[in-house]
Amino acid sequence: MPELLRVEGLAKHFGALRAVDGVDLVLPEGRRTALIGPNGAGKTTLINLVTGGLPPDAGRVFLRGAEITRLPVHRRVRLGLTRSFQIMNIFPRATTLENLLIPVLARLRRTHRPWAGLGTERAAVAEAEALLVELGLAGFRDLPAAALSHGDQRLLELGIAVASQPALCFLDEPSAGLNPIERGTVMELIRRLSESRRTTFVIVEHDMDVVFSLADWIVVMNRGRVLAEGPPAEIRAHPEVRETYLGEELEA
Amino acid sequence: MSATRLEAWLCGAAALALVLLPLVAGRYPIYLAMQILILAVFALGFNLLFGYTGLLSFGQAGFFAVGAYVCALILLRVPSLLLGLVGGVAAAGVTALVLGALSVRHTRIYFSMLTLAFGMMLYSIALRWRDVTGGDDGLVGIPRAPLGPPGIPGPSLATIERYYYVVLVVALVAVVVMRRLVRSPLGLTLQGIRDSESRVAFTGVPVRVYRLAAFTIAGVYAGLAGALLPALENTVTPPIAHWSTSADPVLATLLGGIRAFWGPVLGAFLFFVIKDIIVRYTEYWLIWLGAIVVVLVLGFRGGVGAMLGTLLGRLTQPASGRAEGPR
Amino acid sequence: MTPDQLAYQGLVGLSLAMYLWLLSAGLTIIFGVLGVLNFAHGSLFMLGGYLAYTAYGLWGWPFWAAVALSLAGVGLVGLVMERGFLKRLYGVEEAYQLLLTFGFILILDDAVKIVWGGVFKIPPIPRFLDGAWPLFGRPFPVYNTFIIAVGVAVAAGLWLLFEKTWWGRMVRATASDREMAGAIGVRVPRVFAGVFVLGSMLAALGGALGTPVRVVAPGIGAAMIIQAFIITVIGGLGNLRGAFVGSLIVGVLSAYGTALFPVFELFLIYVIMAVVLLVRPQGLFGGHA
Amino acid sequence: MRTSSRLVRLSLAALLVAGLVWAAPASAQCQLGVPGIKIGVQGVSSGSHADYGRQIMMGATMAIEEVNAKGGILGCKLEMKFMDDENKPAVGVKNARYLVTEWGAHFMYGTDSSGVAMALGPVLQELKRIHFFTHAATHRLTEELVAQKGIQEIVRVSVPVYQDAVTAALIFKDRPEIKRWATIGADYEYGYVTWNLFKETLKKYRPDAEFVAAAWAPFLTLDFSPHISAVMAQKPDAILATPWSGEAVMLLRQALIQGVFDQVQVWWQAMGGSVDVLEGIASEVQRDRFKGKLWATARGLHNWPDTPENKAFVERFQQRWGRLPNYSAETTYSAILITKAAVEKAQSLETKQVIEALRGMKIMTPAGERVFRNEDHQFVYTVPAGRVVWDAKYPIPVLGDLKVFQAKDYYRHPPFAPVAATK
Repeated sequence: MPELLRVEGLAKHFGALRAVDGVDLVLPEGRRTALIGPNGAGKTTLINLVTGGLPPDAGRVFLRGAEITRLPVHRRVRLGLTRSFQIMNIFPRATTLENLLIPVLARLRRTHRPWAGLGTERAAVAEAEALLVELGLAGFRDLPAAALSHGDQRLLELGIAVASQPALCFLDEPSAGLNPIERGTVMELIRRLSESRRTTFVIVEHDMDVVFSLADWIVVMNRGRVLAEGPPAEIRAHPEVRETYLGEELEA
Repeated sequence: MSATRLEAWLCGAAALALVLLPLVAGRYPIYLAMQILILAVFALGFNLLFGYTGLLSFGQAGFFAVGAYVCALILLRVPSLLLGLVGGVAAAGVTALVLGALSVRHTRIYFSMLTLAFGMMLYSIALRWRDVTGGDDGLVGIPRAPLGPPGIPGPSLATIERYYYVVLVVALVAVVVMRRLVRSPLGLTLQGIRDSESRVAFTGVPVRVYRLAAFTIAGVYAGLAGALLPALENTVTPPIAHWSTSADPVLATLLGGIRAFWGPVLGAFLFFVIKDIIVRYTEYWLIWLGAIVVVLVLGFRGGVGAMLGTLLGRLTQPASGRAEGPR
Repeated sequence: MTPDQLAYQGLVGLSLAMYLWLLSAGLTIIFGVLGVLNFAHGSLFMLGGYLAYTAYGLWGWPFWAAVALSLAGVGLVGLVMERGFLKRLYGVEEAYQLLLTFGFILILDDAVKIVWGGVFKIPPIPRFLDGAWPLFGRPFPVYNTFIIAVGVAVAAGLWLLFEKTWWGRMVRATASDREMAGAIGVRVPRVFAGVFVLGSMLAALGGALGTPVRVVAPGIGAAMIIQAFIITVIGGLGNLRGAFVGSLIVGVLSAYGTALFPVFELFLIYVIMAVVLLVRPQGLFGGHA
Repeated sequence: MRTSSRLVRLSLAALLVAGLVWAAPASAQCQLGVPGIKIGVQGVSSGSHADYGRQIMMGATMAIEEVNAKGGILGCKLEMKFMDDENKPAVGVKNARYLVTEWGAHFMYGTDSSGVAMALGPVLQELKRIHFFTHAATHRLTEELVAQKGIQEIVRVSVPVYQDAVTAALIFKDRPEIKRWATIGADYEYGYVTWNLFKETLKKYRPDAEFVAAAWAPFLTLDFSPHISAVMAQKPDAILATPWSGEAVMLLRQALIQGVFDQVQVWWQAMGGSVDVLEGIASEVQRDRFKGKLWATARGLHNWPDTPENKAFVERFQQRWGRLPNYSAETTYSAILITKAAVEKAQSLETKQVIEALRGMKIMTPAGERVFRNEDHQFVYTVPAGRVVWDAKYPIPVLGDLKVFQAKDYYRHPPFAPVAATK
């Protein structure tokens, strides 16, 4: 599998706290990866560093071999790198369709057009509508996103992320605050999307069952470092991982 | 009848009424109508920035003044309103572009303070650069020059009624353009930025550039409104650059409704009507305006526009009852 | 200008700065704790002036008593503003808080017109503050000296209040983290009210002490508030120490400006404000409130 | 039953009212074919200069009451509307438009600030109405806008800046010990032209005079201390100050406590003779804090000229308002008397005819005989300047030790050589 993302010695300190402390990582294309670790392990910070939300103190980031360490967020997105957020991040006042229209238009480089009415953006609208169907939200096309249920909003956010048709997409706890059933739907959707599209997903998730069923590669972080990585079985067996992290999970 | 149809009818009626106004109304109502139209243009631009992009600027008067002063300086030399308008708008646009590039580095209160500083900077220039701006006494005796470009005078605008139609046409065009703009991909994206900057950034949009675009357009609208002023008042003075002038579009928009496209226009109308009506009964009209502001901020942040919007919604199908959130 | 003259002009600037300090101190405290930028703060300054004028100039109260009355009166107005209105807007976009307080400017400006009329008011100078004493070879007003003293005293007082008293610590806790403060048992609403009243009183003090040498008239509040904004921005929004230094900068600068570069004085002050916002948005003393 | 009877009573009342309304116009036999002559008045009536507007309004009201009591003008009653121009040109222009095009004013009066006047002048041509300026003092209003640009609708009843500038020079040219002059100036038209005209005139008589410092204060200045200390740093012998009304009071207070009156020989306070300033500094004058060094001008004085007209005017004014009249009250009062004379002569309200009727007019007013100068529509009359003194006869200080120059000696005369209107 060709290399998609390469991270070399990435580090970020907040005062004394070493949130991310020299992480090296290689993500090949098409491998569904789960990023796990206890709270404060540095998962979200790592995502921020890679996707451009935060400038790193040290280290370099490459996407398909090209360095993107200092690129602004929107440039990285255009190279095929995007993310979703742990805290719900959608456009509450816009309609469900418009929520997807923004990323689609952005991908088509049409967001700057000041004159044409949205109705005339047929290609974009069609694509967004198709995605709505894929998300199972077609029924709410013209409702303000705020009116959707929490679970549907999660689906919508997922939709916004994939609407930019990224090569690599980080999903930061995509099922946060959902009940088991809703969680199931979200994970199912992720599985479907990753099969129907050429998008490689990296998922931060706490529910181990989900992780082990969904991911074909697992990266374990602790105290800002990569503790271990490998296929689920390997990780399950990994002694350090067991004691520092999985231990209590399994007992629980 | 759908909400949009109804809206279209209302707009048509309003436009027609404005066209016919000079036939029925005296010179003062016409003068007042021009003031309203000018403020409406001013406020429309402001609301693109505040209502649609989420940036509260307290420096718009600066661009309003640039438009007014440059237009006035041109009219005092070249008898061509067209040139004056174009010059004023261009100058305001460039100023907004430059100051905007700096301002959009911040959001929220810091943005407000920064725009306040820039606006007052322009004010202090108007006040102190006497050789050009006339200082505290301003520029006076500005002629209401003929419309046409220099050389080809075109229709005379000596009478206020004629100039009224110039202002009306400009204002209508400005409204139509803004209407299209907010419903375009750009408009949608700006609203996205207002609601979630990070989300928009992660769809691959350079947020700051788009903020700058909104800021510049708002500046152009302010400049356009300002450029219409000299030929109406025959005088341009520093107070129009002062921050308290920046408050006019804020108040108008607040009155009419920040969340509704027609808010600024409606608000401009209300602003002057309230002022003019109250002034007839008491010299203390500010206290009333202030009270209205307090009530609106506490009770009806949607402004009168939202009230009407919901009303429209009731009149028509529920699906169109989405008055909240500019569309 | 000779060194003496420069020093003298600087001293004059210092007295200007102290009025600004009294005005911006309150503004800063309120922003630091409530996160509200009170547009109407200058109008409270004006109201303080009117109340002092009424008690001292019209009813012939002793100057001190008049000042005390104006503090009490304006404090009360502040209480009403915060408890009655502002508190309903916590949690809403700050834009609306700005707009609300802007509404107060309009109301107060007309209210004083209705009560005191449009004509400026100026009571006689209290005898014990009249006259001058030699400084740098020229007579320097006792009054300006007095204002400088008051300003410094207030600065010291506030420092003690926030560093040394229990209430001060409570306020600082609230400023740094509302929820946390509430969690450890601070009555946040009370702190908010108290801080707003304190801030209003500081504004009133400036206005009241100003009346005998500066007129009080409708609109002076709106005229002064922007200077207060400049100062709070230069010093860092919510930063008291910064506000003090900011006042000194603006006051002294405008004094020298008047004497040496009158044309650029005003412009320069706004340039400084903008530059600080761009280069150090947290203010010259930014970081901690 | 009851309701019906109430209906009857109501309708009767309505009829009665209707009858009155219908009868009203018939009762006044106005020979000019209008229900009444509308007098639009503007002045600043808010902020530090607000007393001027009030006094303008008082003067106008009193004149109108008196004229109406004597049957109005050619049987036409006068009615007034007063508006606050806030000293802002834009507001002044807006007011004028409202007064003429909406309210229907036949004549306009007042205006304090030179800035407002210069903005208003050109608009008058479009409005086709005469505006009697009763305070604004820049010479450019009459010299440029009337004499050169030919705007006929401008008429000035009050003394222009000549008095503040030229009389000062004429008085102090004879004080050889006063060489070094400085100004604390109003940072706008009025302040500049006063200072420039003063320098120009004094130089003619006193080549040795030096002008050592100038500090300029815009409207809404609250603290003049830096301006005062800035000019005092240059050790002037005398100071010419042009901030007026409330700002003059502030300025003088702040100059006092900076000990200025121990250092200078003369403080020339333009328009310091207006009653609001005199009231504001009364206690200081009474205690002679100014050491007799404070000189001032006014556009008219309640204690000069010693004529029956002036005495009667001041008396009636005090009865009516319980205050001494300021000159802005006198000039506005006289402007309305002038209007009466002109309209009666023209037998018309037409702007053109009324202006025609003003030509060559000589008329007795409280401030003395005013003569209309055709070239620049400036009424010429004599007002002395003087020293601010305490006179037990009056509740407030007055101008005493009066220096009377005939108007012709301190007015500028056409053709006018331009005076710079910049710093």
